[in-house]
Amino acid sequence: MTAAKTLKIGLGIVVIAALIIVPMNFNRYGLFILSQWAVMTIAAMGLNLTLGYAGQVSLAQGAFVGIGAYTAAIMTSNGLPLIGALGVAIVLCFAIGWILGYPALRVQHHYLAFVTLAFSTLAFLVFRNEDWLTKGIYGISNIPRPEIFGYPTRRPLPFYYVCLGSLALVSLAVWWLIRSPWGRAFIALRENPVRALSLGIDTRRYTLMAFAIGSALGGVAGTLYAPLTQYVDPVPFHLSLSLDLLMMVIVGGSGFFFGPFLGAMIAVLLPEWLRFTQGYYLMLYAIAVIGLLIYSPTGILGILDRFISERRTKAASAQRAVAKAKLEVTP
Amino acid sequence: MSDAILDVQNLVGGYGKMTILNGTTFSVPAGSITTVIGPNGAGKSTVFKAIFGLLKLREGKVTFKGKDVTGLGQRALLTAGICYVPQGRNIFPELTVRHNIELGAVAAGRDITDLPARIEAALDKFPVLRTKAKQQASTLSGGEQKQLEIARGLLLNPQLVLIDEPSIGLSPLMVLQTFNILKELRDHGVSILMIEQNARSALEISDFGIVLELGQTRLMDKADRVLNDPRIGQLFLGGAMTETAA
Amino acid sequence: MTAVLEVTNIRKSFGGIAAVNGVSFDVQEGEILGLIGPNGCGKSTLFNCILGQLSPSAGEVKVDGKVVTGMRPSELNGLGVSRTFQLLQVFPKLSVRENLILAGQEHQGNMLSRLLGPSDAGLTEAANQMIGFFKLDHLANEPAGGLSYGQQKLLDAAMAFMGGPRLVLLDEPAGGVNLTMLADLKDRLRAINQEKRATFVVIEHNMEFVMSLCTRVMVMAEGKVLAMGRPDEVRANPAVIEAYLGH
Amino acid sequence: MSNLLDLLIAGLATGAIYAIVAVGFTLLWQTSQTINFAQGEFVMLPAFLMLAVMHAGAPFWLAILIGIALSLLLLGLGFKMLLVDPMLRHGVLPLAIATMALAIGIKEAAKQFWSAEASPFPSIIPGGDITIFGRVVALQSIGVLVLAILAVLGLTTLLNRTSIGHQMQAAAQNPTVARIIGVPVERMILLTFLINAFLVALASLLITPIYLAKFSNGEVLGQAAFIAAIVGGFNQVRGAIAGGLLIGVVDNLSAAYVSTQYRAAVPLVLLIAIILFRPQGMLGRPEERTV
Amino acid sequence: GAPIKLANVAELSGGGATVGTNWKNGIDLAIEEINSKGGVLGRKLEVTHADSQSNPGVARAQVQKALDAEPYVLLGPGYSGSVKVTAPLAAEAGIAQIMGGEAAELTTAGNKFLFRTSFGQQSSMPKVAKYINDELKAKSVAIVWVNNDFGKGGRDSISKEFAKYNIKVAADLSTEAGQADFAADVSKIKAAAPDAVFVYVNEEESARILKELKRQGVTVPLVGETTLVGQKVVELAGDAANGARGHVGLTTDAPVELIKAFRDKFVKKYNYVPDHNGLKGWLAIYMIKATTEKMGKVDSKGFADALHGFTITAAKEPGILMDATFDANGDIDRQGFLVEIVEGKQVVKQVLPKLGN
Ligand SMILES: Nc1ncnc2c1ncn2[C@@H]1O[C@H](COP(=O)(O)OP(=O)(O)OP(=O)(O)O)[C@@H](O)[C@H]1O
Ligand SMILES: Nc1ncnc2c1ncn2[C@@H]1O[C@H](COP(=O)(O)OP(=O)(O)OP(=O)(O)O)[C@@H](O)[C@H]1O
Ligand SMILES: [Mg+2]
Ligand SMILES: [Mg+2]
Repeated sequence: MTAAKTLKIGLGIVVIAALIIVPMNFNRYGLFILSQWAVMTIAAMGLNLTLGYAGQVSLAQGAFVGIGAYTAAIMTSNGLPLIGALGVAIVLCFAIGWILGYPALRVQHHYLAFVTLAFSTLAFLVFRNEDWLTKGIYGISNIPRPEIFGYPTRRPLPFYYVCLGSLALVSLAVWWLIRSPWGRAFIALRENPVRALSLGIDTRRYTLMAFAIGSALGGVAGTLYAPLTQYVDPVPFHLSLSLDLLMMVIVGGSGFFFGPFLGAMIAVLLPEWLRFTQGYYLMLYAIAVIGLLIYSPTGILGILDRFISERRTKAASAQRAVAKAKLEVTP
Repeated sequence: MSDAILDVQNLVGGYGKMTILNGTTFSVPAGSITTVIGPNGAGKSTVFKAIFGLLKLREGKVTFKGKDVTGLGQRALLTAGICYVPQGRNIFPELTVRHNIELGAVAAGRDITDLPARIEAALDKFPVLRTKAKQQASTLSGGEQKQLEIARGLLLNPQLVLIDEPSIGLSPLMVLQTFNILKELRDHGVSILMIEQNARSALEISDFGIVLELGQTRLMDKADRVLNDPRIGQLFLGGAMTETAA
Repeated sequence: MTAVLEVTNIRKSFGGIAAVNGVSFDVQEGEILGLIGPNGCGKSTLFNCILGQLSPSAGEVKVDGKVVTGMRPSELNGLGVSRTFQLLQVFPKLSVRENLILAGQEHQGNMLSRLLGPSDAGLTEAANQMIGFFKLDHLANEPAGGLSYGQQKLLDAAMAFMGGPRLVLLDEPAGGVNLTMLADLKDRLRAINQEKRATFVVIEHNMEFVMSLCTRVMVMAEGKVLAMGRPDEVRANPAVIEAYLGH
Repeated sequence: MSNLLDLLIAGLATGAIYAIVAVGFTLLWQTSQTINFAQGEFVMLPAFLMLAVMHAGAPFWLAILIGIALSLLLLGLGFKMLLVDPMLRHGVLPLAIATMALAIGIKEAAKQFWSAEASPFPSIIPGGDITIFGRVVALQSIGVLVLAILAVLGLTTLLNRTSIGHQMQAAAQNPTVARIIGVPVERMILLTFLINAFLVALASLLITPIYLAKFSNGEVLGQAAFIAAIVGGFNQVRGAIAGGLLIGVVDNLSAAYVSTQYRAAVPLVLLIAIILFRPQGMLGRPEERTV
Repeated sequence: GAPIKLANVAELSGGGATVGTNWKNGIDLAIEEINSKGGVLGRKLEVTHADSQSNPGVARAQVQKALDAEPYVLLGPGYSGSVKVTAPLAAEAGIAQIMGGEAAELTTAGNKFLFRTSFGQQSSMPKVAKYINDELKAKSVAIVWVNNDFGKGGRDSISKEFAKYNIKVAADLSTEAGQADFAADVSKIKAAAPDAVFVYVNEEESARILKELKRQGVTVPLVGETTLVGQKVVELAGDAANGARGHVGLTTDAPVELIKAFRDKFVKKYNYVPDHNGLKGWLAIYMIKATTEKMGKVDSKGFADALHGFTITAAKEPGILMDATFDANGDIDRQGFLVEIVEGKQVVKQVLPKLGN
């Protein structure tokens, strides 16, 4: 057990160190993609909370990334600091996510998917149609990148560190959340809401919380997305982004803490690796995702989970054998 | 041995890597009611699943009427004359009660010509189902659902009935009635293998008793002998309860 | 003695058919009330109406003198009312221990302190005790979904006690539980009843269990109260024998 | 007023298209509890198969037959064996996601192996218009509506009145128990997907002359049909008709009387109200009792 | 010598797939032809294609990747939004970018490295408005536009022009890309009773709206751009297309021999008739060829300067199809046409000469 733990910690340190050191001599493209991975991971973590842990299907996560991105774009291009935009985005997305949670109290599964899908469409149309605020289809360009402690992040590498640092902070917060009793309550919501309710778990409040927190993380991702691409228009926040994020969560392993990291890796990096196949790359990407799900319908971490539970049942089997041995000597 | 309708030899198997059955062995004499008792988690339900082909066995053999039926599909087992009423809730919630019952005969395909008559007979045995025949099955109470399952299971006139804790959720009157139905079936030559935690009542109507523990047969004997075995009573029949219950 | 639970004239109908048709009774503090009746007579529906899982078509429910009709189950649980269900209701992917911690955690501190406090809400010890009592030790770390029927039933009952309830409504706790274990369960219920002054209402079809455990027994038939009284009285009542017990 | 009637008729015509695609959603849900997000692409593809066969020189009727056969093979048998079998046990989401990926795959394949251009597609229904109550209606629209209604009638009868239908539903609602009582679950699931494949091939045949054969047709169609199925009632095949027609009509009316810019949203917002008011959809059945 | 490396980033999937695929095919066709004749200054051309998925964020990543490989010239993207997000990167790297976007503002921002392959909307819309005013004498017009950056740009530009002529906008109808049902839009047009309808949507939607206009009996003149009167529209809409007219800056139907020859080559290779995006891709390559040959060397840094103010004549470089001049902003100037569909055929009603020569 302790050996496994040290191994885990060691592995964690190696990965973190690699994420910090290796990209130092990446070109701009590589850094951009890695930054995108970090941003998408944050958004997917939010969805993983809502969907993976609390079991509430949402097809609106992309819209929250959009709300965050527009908040950042509008505020920073008017000279306000990004950190302020971050605060506004979190509050805004939290509040809207909370409201969006209300239908979830009445409807579930595909009906909930529909309601959130409708919200996603509505958000897209607002981004596109309300020119006075969002500059409509033309989008907002020349979004500045922030200064962190007086240190400019205009170059790709510093900005990558901004994204990576944000990812680290968000990960810590989410990790704390899901191992707290709240996390257990979210799982209860997913596994058996009726029983949860009878155990005093205020499923209403937890449902709304799951939506609100998940959405707020979408907003955080958005506030990073805007300065990353330095241009925001409605197209990227179409329903397809929500579907992509959903795919990341499921493919990574829904309800696993590290699922979104791997899912975002598959969704962001795999297509890039496959680009050498030219016109076939999206087809191959689709086939890869399908193949993966066929191999492990519970996602990449599902494979690991299978392995772990196999070891656990071996241990349990051993316990039984001991009991049986006792039984044979006592009669 | 020759009068055993079902013979279970040295079953080894479980869930994933976990071994639950450790060489379970017993046989069911033809035309008898045989009751399996044992502590929770002993592997009783698992044995039934193994017999009915729902659990992959690592070792062992199941013989029905002298033929090896290990690992056969459910349809084959049903047509051979075995039926299985599992533990817990096993209905099709969105179909009506009548349609639920009718489905009990699908394994026979078109061979059954008297399906309407059989359904009527089943509804006679469980009158509450008749009054609710057009209702969605999910609206039935817990005990009514169990009755539905039993009625459905018997529709094919099986030769061997595997029935897992039929008494759960049934009122005492319904338990009596169900046991009477089982007795009647036995009197018509049907063999019954039953799991019961309501062990006293079950053993009283049984011919044989089997005690299962940790996936192994601890004892197999005449039902009254099992019932009166003091050690068994202490260990598995809640010895203390007898005094207060009287 | 004060009434912990007062139920007045509860009715519930589904599409015109009354499943519960005007039931009134009360339960005094420290009582163990048995609730029996033929299948489909409305026992579970009555529970669901009392506990806010269903909203009754008419009638009133009071807990400790306070009207709770229309309250949500979680609020009722907050008042110290807990329950079990007739069908298995555990959290299949959580381990046995996690199931128990979950069952107690909402009674520890408030939302914020639960977020910031320890991961187990300080309940590991209590959960382990409960596990020990129900003889589930070797299964403590297994996912609850992999337990046998009887084991899940026990876990389900154990969960109802994690929050230190005042009033517990149990729907067929004995179904599928081994007789030896059942004797233990009965002792445990009695102990909790006496030490913690917890009050029980128990639906059960196992007559030995009901008659030896309960202080009073209520019999329902076709949505109405058929009889109410001491166990021996009820058992001897010809109407009850006719409708429920058989001969 | 006459304007309103025009809009209604046009809305019904479009709605019929959504309805016929939506039937697939409700069918798959009722008989296998799966959601196929590639349903739109499933409708897009058979037309390309038929075009390819025609390109190889076959006459239209032969292309139709081969197209349907290929569709049964690929979208029925292949889909069931490759995707549904491994994932069905794991709940709705993995398969739903896999079908999203499949949608991308089919779309890209159609683009890569055919072209990104829209191609005209011959119609088995004469292309003309007819006049009903003084309104001009395209014959093709009527054909689509008729097929949608027939499909729903046929499937409803199959599912609710025949033993096969009950077996299909049983296999979906509780596969383990279905197996225990002898329902050939595998065969039922296969049948489900074969019926779906047949339906999409027919739908493709009727819709493509109106939409033109284009790789991206599935996106709009699939989404509209998904919404139609939910609004109509996901667990009842007949809900598809109601949902489809309603969406078509509301869409037209809102575009005409509310806002073209928010055209896509107005019906959705209205329909959310329906869903919240009647969570099971217009013609759906409430889900089972929970306690 | 070593091949000259070009990089193309275009909308090969997503909403702009048709645009991007045409553009890509045009590029490939031109390069094949040039290479088969010995290349440019004796060096072969080589191009890498990258898909932007019609998403500006992806476009940015791909352009960054392309620029990291230091290409001679950057080609694409076609969507104005994607151009906007990538143009600063190319400018920063000092590499010329030849793109397909038509939004007016792209070339007004003072970017010295950006070049168009077709008229921007700021130069085509005035011609259409003038025609509507002078020839049709319309006093009120209904505008139907597709709500993306292409449609919105056109609608904004022409609205400005209408204001100048005091033409009233009787109805302003936004439609969706891929929209199938235009009944509501047409009934709104009918209700507004304009003197003419300006239609600015993609080819397929043009065909659908033309059919619906005919079904509902709208008879006023229908005016548009290339996307209303192209051969594709005629093919899809049948006789509903008759009477539609429009300004055509670049069309494979132009009555120019070189263009007809291009079209034949394209159809032979790809089996379909290209739209104007196919032409744009082709022209981009011949712009590179002509400019490089003018410079006499392959000089990435000098390319933009050489192309500014350069007139490429079809006489000297037949690949350019029609004489074209590039101004200091990177805008193109070229002959245009006004055409009308008569019995399923495009008929040129008027030739609009180049502005400056
Ligand atoms: N699906 C499963 N996955 C993993 N383990 C299981 C599963 N089902 C049962 N088990 C384990 O197998 C053992 C035997 O279970 P089984 O259901 O056969 O017991 P049983 O004798 O029928 O008990 P009961 O009287 O409680 O019904 C139990 O310890 C249980 O934990
Ligand atoms: N949702 C529902 N729709 C229609 N009828 C219902 C519904 N729920 C319960 N019923 C009916 O109400 C009656 C009472 O059901 P209930 O579950 O309360 O019975 P019970 O007394 O608990 O029986 P059991 O001992 O079998 O559990 C039954 O006849 C049942 O069919
Ligand atoms: Mg069991
Ligand atoms: Mg009950």
